[in-house]
Amino acid sequence: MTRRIVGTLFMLMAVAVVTGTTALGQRSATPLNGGNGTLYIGGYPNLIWIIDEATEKVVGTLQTTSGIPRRLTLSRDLKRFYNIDATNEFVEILDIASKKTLDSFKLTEGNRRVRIATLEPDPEHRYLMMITRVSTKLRDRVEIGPSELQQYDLATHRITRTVPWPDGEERDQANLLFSPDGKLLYVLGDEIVIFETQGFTQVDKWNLSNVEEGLGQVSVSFGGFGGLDTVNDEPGFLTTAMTVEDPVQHRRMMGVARINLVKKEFDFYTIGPAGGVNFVLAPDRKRGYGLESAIGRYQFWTFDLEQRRIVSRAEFEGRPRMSLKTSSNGRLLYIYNAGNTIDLYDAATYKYLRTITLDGDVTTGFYVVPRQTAPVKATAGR
Amino acid sequence: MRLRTLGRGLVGIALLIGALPLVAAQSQTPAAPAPPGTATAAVDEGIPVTDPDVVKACGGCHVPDDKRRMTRISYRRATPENWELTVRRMMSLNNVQISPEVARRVIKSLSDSHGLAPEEARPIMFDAERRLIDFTYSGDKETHELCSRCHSIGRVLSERRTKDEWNGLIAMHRYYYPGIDGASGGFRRGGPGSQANAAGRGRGDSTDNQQPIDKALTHLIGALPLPSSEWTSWSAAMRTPRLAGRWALSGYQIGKGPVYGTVTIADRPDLPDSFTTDGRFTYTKTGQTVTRRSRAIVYTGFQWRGRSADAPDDPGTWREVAFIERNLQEIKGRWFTGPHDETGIDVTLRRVSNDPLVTGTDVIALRTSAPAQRLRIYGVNLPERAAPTDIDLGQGVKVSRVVSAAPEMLTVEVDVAADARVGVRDISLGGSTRPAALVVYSTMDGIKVVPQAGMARLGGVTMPARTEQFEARGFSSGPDGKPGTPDDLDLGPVDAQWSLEEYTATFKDDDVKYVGELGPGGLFTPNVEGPNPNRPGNRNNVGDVWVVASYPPAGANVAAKPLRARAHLLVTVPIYLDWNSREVGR
Amino acid sequence: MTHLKAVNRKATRVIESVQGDVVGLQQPPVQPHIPLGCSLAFSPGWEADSTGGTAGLCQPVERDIFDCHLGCFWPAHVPDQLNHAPSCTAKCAAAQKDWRKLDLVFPG
Amino acid sequence: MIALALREFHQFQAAGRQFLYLVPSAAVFELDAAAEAVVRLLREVARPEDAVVEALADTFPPPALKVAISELRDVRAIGYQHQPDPEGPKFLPMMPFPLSTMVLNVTNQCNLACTYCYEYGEDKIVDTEHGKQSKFMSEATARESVEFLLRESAQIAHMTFFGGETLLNFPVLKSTVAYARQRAAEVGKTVDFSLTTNATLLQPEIIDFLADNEIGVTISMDGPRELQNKFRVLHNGAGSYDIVAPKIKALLRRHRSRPIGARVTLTSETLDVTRIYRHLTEEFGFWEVGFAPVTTSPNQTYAISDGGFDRMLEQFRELAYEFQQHVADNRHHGFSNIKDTLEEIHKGVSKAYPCGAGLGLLGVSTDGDVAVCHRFAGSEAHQLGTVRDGIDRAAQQDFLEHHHINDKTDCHTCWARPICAGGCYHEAHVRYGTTRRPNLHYCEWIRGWTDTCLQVYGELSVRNPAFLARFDRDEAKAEAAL
Repeated sequence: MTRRIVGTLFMLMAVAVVTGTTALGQRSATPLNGGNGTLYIGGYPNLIWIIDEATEKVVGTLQTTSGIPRRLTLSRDLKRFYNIDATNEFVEILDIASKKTLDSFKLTEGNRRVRIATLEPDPEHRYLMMITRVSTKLRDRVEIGPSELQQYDLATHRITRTVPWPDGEERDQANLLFSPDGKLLYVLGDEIVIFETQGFTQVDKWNLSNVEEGLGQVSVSFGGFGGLDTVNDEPGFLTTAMTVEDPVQHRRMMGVARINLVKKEFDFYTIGPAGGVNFVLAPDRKRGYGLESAIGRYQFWTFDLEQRRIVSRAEFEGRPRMSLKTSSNGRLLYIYNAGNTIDLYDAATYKYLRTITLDGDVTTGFYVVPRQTAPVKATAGR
Repeated sequence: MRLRTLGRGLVGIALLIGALPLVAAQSQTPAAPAPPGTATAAVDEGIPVTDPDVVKACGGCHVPDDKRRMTRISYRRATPENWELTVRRMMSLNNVQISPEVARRVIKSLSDSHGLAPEEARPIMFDAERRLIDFTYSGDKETHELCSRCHSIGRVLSERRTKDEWNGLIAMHRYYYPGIDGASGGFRRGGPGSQANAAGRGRGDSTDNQQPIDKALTHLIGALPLPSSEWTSWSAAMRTPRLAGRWALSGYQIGKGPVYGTVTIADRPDLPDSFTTDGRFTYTKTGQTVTRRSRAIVYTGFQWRGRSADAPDDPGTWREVAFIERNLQEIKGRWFTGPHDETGIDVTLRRVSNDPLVTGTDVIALRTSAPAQRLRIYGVNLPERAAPTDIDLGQGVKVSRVVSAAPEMLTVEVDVAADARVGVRDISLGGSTRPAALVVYSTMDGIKVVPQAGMARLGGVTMPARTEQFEARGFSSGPDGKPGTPDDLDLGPVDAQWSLEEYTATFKDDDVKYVGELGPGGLFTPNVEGPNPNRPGNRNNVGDVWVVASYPPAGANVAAKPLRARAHLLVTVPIYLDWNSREVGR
Repeated sequence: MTHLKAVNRKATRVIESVQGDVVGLQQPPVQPHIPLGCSLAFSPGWEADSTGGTAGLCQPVERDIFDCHLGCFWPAHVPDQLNHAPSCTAKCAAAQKDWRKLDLVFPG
Repeated sequence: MIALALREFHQFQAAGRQFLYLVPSAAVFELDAAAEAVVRLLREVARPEDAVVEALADTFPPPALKVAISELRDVRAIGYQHQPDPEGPKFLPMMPFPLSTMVLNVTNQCNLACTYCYEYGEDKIVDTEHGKQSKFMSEATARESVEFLLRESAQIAHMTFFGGETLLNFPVLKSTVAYARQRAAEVGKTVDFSLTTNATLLQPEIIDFLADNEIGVTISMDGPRELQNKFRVLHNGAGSYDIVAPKIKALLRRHRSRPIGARVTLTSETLDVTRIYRHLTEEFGFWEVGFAPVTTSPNQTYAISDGGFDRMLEQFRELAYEFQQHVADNRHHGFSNIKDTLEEIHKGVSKAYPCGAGLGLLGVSTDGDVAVCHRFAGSEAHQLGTVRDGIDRAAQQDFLEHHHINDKTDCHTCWARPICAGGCYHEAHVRYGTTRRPNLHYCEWIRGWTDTCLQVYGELSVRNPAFLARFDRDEAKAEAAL
């Protein structure tokens, strides 16, 4: 499970059409709110809170039967949560609309404990790609197995394939993403390795670290606390922060990269010296927001992705261990992680507005799912 | 990493290891039905286990081979404390049912047959003595940083293992704490392309792509192997030390000054290698006399572990950890108490015959050109009718009058000449000499605060608080007149005024208001734990502050600027686990 | 240096100077000497943060009890849910409110 | 990817292993198989890192190759093509630079008339016959020189008596030694003494004086009788061997307090290094023997021609090999040329100037003029002040400015420059009329000889490293005394 890693970034990918933004001119008397989406966040002891964004009230919960939720993965069609529990052994599939557990399984049996680091459902919910590791408890010792990339068939509840790691380099952790049509699987990292999803043979490898001569070493990071979240971005696209180290002066610079996975295009620009900024794409995809945490100094950033520049940066009264998400209408910034509070800030002025308090501590990532007006393009799965 | 964090006991509650069924161990339900033969081929350097109790208690899973070498156990040597940790884990996580008595016998037996040699144990005595010191393992920087992320490096240095055993230890870590591979432990870098190592990667591809834990493993296999010449020779020489008899005690407790007295050690018939002690010692500063009786067990022939014997004024709270020198003439270590073992006396016991033995003095600094300075000399069998000339303090220092003389203490007045040479002095009386007992100085050039890096833990609501005792000590720059050089002289404790100052780690630091109080005697008592509603962001009362001592030099006029010194104090969060070793020495 | 062996004195000095600045390049900024914290993974640490102070610790620490308890981030400081104390936080859903109900655990 | 190319170094083999002598750092590294393969590959053609790894992937594991490449880059043995490391800046020594050795010309007269002598032959710089210079240094000038030395030196000072024939002015030498010792004690410094002589005047009482006062002695001698008598002749042309031989043996028997070395001048007609060495060490018992080709303009018959240099190099190599075998078995060998170069290699000396002349070493003429070194004593063009008025700092600065290795562009491509740095100023002056030119006439010889020394160094680093470690101890002792 990805442990909270300061300075990572994650992205929202919108499948549905962007919800209508409130008319710009009209200064609504009602207090600024985040839009009409729904907020989901998992916590102690075994539930996922459902919060209505407009009223900021908990309107319901999803109960997990397999213990404390730990790593929540929202399917790309925004219909299901795939949850891994705190022991990393149980997977549970919850249908959001009906709030019911569709399926759950674990691979551990007897003294052979199988821990699942991360998983990604295929768009048709037929199977899961998982990174697992077996630890066996023998009579007087334990044996730790290698980390493996495995395909788990949801119908037969069996591991159907183990995919050898690209160029033999074992990875404990990687962000997995299917292409919108489900024909390709991307293993994201500084090198994006691409598998076709029939025989899972490696069809391509796209080394991002030398994208352009003279640019030098590029490193991009995907997914943050709680897994890769691409709700706000176009399908097949990833907008993420990157750092670059030029080969001549070895200076490290920060920039924004828009990656077209399907056409393997890497459109990027640098905007300043490298810093620990945790980048988030706004739903309108014209803006991005950043959160920089240093000891005793916390800053909000706003990026203008069209003019390719930083709109503003300002310090605010933050605290250690914060993570950032934008509201579905892009007007609010949510600060969550560690504890039972979600703080709301005005995205334009960075002013603190109010706090949503939950009655249990948060243990998973946080999803802001905009209201889905248009029917979902991908066919609904089982 | 740097510190031997310690101190996790809960006062007074001798909570045994859960309500252990007193049923003698019979059928351990082995955790896994794997047949005995599957243990990896035993490397022939294992140490056989000959004690039937151990074989009975542990043989269920650790199957002995034809040379009586039990899997895992025979390929490891460790300190008593580490053996206790392992036995406790076997009982808590591998559902082994043995009675406390059996557990203690197993720990004792394995510490004797699979322990560390004196030379191997001496550098890490601080670990067992629960000392809060600034220790950096110089053997390998990366191993130090990796292992001391969670516990002190002392625990690692208390181990000697074969290659397979080190591997087994690391596998245990990764089995029970899966997060240790990732960000929480940093054992592995997660392979290419994952964030874990993107953040840590320097320029371009990290040329050295060995996992951190593998590098540490290679070091440990090389630096701390199972076979060692020290152990081979010590295991031959080891036997129950003959300690019965009278011992002279001298010690020092920070904040309360020197202690002197005597201790009688007697054999304890009911348990092998065990002793009882009956002692009396006096704090020279206050004259307070303490009587103490304790029970102790000696592990591996030189590791003294004692506990006070539940006397009415001392309900079994003081513990004794000491190192018995091979000549059985001297035992040095630390007696300590307190929820975090923070209150301690550095103790030295010296064997007494019937000749006089000088152990030390109350005041350790004598000023030049100062007549009739009162000095008390402590020891045993001191001559009743000592003449001033019998006491020799070296050039320029003359005993002018013997005020009183008793077998355990002499009170004298000393004249120090103006031209007495500045430096460390020995004291001789009746054929016994105590080297470096005193210091002759001309001026006190400054003061120092000890410890230089203190730590206190919030507590008092549910979690035990950890106080920190500071002390201001005078110093003279010594003959070369330059401070901070080897010839500086420590002039002993001085009564300074104490205050706290903000250690401004960030611009809006306000820790001083919340962390706690620093008493007039230099004792810091931390505030309570838990979120503090009237502190911004519900912060706990944590913080780091300067502890400042200021002391007007003796005899200086009021206007003169006082001597000042400071030390760093970290007031941090409580610790929710008590790793105190409760069985060793019982 | 594993493939090159310094033979004369200048070679040793070259390695020292190289390791000096290469190390500077590769490693994160040299960590300050922290005498006290013995648990210093830096996001944040337990006794002390990466600078040796408390400014970087969770605010308050109770906010993070669950992460340390569940993810075994500080297995030597907080009872871990996987092995030693599965129900240590049973009576403490929101640590910032119910921290008084957390108890000291004696591992093993 | 950017191609990797070789940087500047000299590769050599010794004791079956591969070594690199890096320039200009003067660091010596031993390569393992992987690193050596990388260097061999890049020597053929520059290629990017991946290409190197792929080319060698069948013999070495890729991670090892990557580490080897990175380490080679770190020590600047290889680097990115077209991205040379910047030229080292021209640092002039910090002023005032302490004087460590003063060479005192106590006389410019000589009782021999060696035909190849640079002081009297055609190449002489100063006409000492008819010049205004006094023939013998006076007691007063000698004392002023001592004061000058003690003023300009650091804790330890060396005083070398030179001539003409030094012992012709023995009375001044004797009194100067006593005076210098007493004055040095007063100012809390230590001074030690040495002299060079042709041994003709070594009477017993002089030998006793030299032994009792621990004065280092260097004897100028060319070897067995017929070689010695070829050039080292009296004014009437008679050979000097039979005069000096018994005196040298007497000296060597009596004077035990300091090692005594012989200094041989090699000419085209006396080029027989091993035989000379054998004769001087076994027949006489010299502790050390140093050889130097005669300093002369090319048109002299006795000058060593180009072919001569090759023969000389061959003979030097032979004696060097003998030195190596002796030292490998921990036995003393007196070939001093190689010992001095080994010391410089071991310390990794990277010189900006070929020798200490004009910096740590100065020559003083018979009437107290201070010169760049004793070979220029008395020459106006090379004067750097007088013992009375002290060093002319401007002249010294100018001298150092124009003789720095950075200005000798011919040397910039030569891998031996850290040790040679252009060679002896006097040789250059005699050959090219100016001290600023590098001695291009013996570059091949210098490179050949340095390569030999490096091989011996490599061999000894494997077979007797303790011998090399002694250079560290000597230096530590010297530093400790400062």
